[in-house]
Amino acid sequence: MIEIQNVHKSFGQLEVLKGIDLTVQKGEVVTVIGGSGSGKSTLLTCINGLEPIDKGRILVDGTEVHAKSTNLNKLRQKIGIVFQQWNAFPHLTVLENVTLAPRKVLGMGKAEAEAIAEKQLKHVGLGEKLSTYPTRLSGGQQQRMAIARALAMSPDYMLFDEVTSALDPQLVGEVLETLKMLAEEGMTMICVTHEMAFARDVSDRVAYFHKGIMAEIGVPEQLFNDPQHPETRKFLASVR
Amino acid sequence: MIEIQNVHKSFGQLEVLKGIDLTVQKGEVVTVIGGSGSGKSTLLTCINGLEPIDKGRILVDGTEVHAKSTNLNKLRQKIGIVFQQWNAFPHLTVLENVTLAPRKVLGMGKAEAEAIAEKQLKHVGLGEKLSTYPTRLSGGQQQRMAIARALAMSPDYMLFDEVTSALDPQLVGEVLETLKMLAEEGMTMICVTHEMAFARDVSDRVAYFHKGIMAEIGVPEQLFNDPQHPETRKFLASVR
Amino acid sequence: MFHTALTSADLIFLAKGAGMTILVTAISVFIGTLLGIVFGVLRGQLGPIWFAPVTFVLDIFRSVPLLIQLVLANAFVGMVLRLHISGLTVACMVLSLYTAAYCTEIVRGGIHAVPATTRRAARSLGMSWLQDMRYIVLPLATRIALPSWIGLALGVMKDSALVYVVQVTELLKSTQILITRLQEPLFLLLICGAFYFIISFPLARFGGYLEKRWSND
Amino acid sequence: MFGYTFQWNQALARLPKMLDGAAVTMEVAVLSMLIGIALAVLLTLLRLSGSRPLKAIATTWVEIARNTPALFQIYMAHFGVASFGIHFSPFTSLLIGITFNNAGYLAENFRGALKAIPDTQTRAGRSLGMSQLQAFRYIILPQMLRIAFLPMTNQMVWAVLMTSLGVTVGMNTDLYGVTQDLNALTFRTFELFAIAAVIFYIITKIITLGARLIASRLFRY
Amino acid sequence: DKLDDIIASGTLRCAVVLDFPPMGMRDANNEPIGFDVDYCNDLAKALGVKAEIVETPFPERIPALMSGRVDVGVASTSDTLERAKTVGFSVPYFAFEMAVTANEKSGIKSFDDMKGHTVGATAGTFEAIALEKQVQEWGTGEFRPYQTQADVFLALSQGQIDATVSTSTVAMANVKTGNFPGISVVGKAPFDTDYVALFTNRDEYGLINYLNLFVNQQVRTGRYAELYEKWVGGDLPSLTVPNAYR
Ligand SMILES: Nc1ncnc2c1ncn2[C@@H]1O[C@H](COP(=O)(O)OP(=O)(O)OP(=O)(O)O)[C@@H](O)[C@H]1O
Ligand SMILES: Nc1ncnc2c1ncn2[C@@H]1O[C@H](COP(=O)(O)OP(=O)(O)OP(=O)(O)O)[C@@H](O)[C@H]1O
Ligand SMILES: [Mg+2]
Ligand SMILES: [Mg+2]
Repeated sequence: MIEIQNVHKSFGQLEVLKGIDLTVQKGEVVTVIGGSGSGKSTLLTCINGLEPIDKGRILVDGTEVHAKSTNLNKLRQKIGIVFQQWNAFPHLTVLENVTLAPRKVLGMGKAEAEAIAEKQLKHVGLGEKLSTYPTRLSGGQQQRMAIARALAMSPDYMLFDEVTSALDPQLVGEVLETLKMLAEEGMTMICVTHEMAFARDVSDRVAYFHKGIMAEIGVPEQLFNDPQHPETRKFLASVR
Repeated sequence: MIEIQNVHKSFGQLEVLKGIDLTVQKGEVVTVIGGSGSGKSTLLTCINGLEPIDKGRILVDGTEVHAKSTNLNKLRQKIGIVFQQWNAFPHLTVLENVTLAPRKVLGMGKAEAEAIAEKQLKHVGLGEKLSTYPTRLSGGQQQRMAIARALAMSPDYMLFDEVTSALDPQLVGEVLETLKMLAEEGMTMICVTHEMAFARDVSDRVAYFHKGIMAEIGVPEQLFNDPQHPETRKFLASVR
Repeated sequence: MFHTALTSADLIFLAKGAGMTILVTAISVFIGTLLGIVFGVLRGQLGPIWFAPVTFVLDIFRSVPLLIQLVLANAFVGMVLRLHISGLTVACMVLSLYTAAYCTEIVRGGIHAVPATTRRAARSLGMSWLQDMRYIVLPLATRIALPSWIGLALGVMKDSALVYVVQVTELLKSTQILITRLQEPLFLLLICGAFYFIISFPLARFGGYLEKRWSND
Repeated sequence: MFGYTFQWNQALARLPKMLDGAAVTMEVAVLSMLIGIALAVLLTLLRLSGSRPLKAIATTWVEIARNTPALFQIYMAHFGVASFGIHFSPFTSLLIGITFNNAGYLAENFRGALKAIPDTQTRAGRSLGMSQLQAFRYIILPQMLRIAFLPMTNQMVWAVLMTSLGVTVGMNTDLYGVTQDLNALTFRTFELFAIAAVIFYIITKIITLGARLIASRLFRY
Repeated sequence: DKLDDIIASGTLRCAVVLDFPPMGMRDANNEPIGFDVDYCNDLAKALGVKAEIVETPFPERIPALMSGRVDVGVASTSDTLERAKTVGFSVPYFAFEMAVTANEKSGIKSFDDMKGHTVGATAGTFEAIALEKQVQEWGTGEFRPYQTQADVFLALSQGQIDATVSTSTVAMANVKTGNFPGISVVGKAPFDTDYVALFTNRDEYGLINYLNLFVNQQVRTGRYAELYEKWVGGDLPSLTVPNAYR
């Protein structure tokens, strides 16, 4: 369970998160939508402790992320995250990209790590590309590799930050399919996305962010068909 | 008058122009359309002597372009050319870009050159940008500057090589408008373009190039509505 | 803080050495840069194949220790050609060619970085090759090449410390001579090092600044 | 043609000795590169660290190495530090001098290379649970070394050339030192140094060609 | 030939090393003085021409001659057979005894005490070549050649090397300057006497012949002894080798 309680966060003068409250249950899929700069990415990076927060607290399975005593490296092993920019490690093959963390962080042996990596890569449809370098992959394949890389750590939660935004339109589908599959398998996920159809299909709940505030949250049917907040209405009108 | 007679041209093994014949009368606007690699750009660079030719000849107002005795620098003063890639001189302001050639090539005084340059820049709608550096201009503005730069030499002929291909869609219009204006003022022009609407509107004649051959030439109505050559038909079908 | 036997006459002696360092550097960088420009432009005109012999010779100046170049040049001029040439001249000749070898690459890179399409545009406005070079290539290539050129000039200044082998008393040699007399090696070496540093550091920083500024726009 | 009779066989007879010298030269150059790279990585880390004094130390090192003559650095390593009663043999002094120089220049190259690596790379590593050091070691460092490979090759060539400065601190077993000794014996200055020049030239060519080979093997992405 | 050329030109240009006291050095007014300088002046006087002293560091001596910048070397040059393949030597005009100078901390009291220590000398000199060979024979210790005599004494006073072998004249002169604290001359080195000769181009027999006679005359007339007393002092070394022609 991820519990976000009254989280505030500023970059210098700019207040990016202005008191966010959100609880994500095990097995739940929450999508976050909202305008550019509304703080969606920032929230994700706060959840896995890549960014410190100013006020409030975030608990992951009861562990406070930003407590001094928390071993962040350990915590992050159970929170996978995939970013908008493809973050393939270009100097490693696809297989090595995926085995690196299991081997160096979890201390797994080579054979075991490769077995897991191959399984995850097959899972996302990259079983044929094991010894290819990422620069040879399409953007969509790189994103799927990044997903496999996160899954190889057997995380309990997955955070996705606009994983399709930087992709050519014809590559978006293959990545969304992968996310859908994960959701169906019961992974707990927070997805920031601009793909409304995907949000509607896959999510248990959809949250709308506006200027650092979670303006509205609800099941997809309600939020998309009967938005309460005027900003939500405006936003949905603009993206349709 | 530009007379192109049986021009052949190869790059190494590759024969790019395989005997082109074309005469462009004073005041005429000829557009050249055709698939990628068909030799359109090559023909233009042969006309102003930037590329040597292998066989045949090109006469501009009776002067043979590729004769040894021809002073190419002098000849080029009466043939303006604008390329697909924006070729602004990045170290000079817009005004300096336009005055450079009149001053250094024609030996014009500073005041005179600037008067002409300002006139031409206003003409293409850049009257406000005189002391801006080209890197601050949009692609469309850069192309219009390139046109003004060529016009400042008071050329008798203008060659345009896909001047809108590298532009964002919303910038294409402003550049085509400028070309149209020039055509209406009676400038003799050869335009290579992929903009069929423009070709239809502005040209006196349209030529279709296919693999180094001028497969067909005719007035726009005829060529677009009743193409004779099977390749022309195919090409037109593909671009519509 | 220091008690030193260093006299004002010694300081003048050091200053003379520093002057010699600067003189040798200035002459060599000047001639070497001119040569480098000529070679760099020629290479662009002739193409890598026809220029290969010159490339080969210049490469030697980058592949053999400067110390050996100086000794060899001195021996060649003196013993083989039997010319009466001062050590300063030999030093400047060698360092000039040494500079030229590196400068040629810098000039070539600078010219190469000017897009062919931009040069085409200039030529099609009726500009001659020379005008294209003068008004388009020179200013654009200079922006690209200047930071590396500053680095090269400073490199030559530092390497000029080796010309002592052909009996040119430059800064480091002057320092060594004073060390012999005064027996204060650390103090004197620090003065000497500070001198190089004071000239080199700000210029190197300036080069870095130019590089940053010009790569931004 | 010249008023000088070349006696190449005289000089060539000494070739084996010079080749021994070349081996020592290579030894110094390779050692100075290996240690230099390690130190340069360390300097780079120090410069990345938040700590001001550590940053200052690293920056000072880099700037002194880059802004004073290598000869000065080597002379300092022998006669300069001896003022503190620290004595290094000529070999050690030369090695220290060149290593100091290498580390400074390489650290600067590494810094440039780091700029070319997006910081999302570190982020990606950290979010997989890697520590800062692990992210640097397994993700940043290999990419940095690749980008800096060409400058590293150049530095290796310079390291070889710099060994010739060892004579100023009493080194006489390297190629230049051996050549100078032989010259004192025979006075065949031109022939001996010409041969030394050829050996140096060959060494540098082997290095650049070898580097190209290694690069094509190592960097397949 | 060259002899005629010198007489005709009215000047004799001598290569002299000026950082090698007391053979060649500069006085307070930067004027060259020393044994070699006087010797060159004498030679010029004998030829009836003006002397011109050309400062020439050790490694420059041969190139200076070859390039015609000087006519004769009066530069304390050891007359080795190797070198004689390149230049023509006269009979010896001076002979050096070799002395050991040691850093007092090293405890070296004689030549043999140097065994196992780090020792040095000026690169390329007679004594450097001989000392390096000796160190190799001993099989322990280390030999370091430095670029100049000055560096050798600097290294010696810093304790980087424990002892050096140099010509006794140089050793005395350097210790006397007081520039190098903590060093002293501790004894002789049992090397062959270092005979040094005048040199000129190998094929200038006429000039070499003249130089031989001149050296002989310097000894005969007592001028050699006079100069020795003036610049060095002490026992006058013999310039002849028993049972040998030259
Ligand atoms: N490291 C940072 N330093 C300073 N400002 C930052 C930083 N990261 C983000 N910001 C600012 O915080 C605000 C929120 O950024 P964030 O990336 O969270 O928005 P977002 O909702 O993800 O937008 P988008 O849909 O464009 O990705 C923006 O104004 C951004 O400029
Ligand atoms: N400088 C050159 N050297 C070698 N080949 C060239 C050169 N310039 C053009 N070509 C080749 O000549 C052929 C014709 O090129 P050209 O640029 O004239 O075609 P085009 O009709 O303008 O095509 P596009 O619509 O893509 O601009 C192409 O195959 C091209 O690769
Ligand atoms: Mg975002
Ligand atoms: Mg084209």
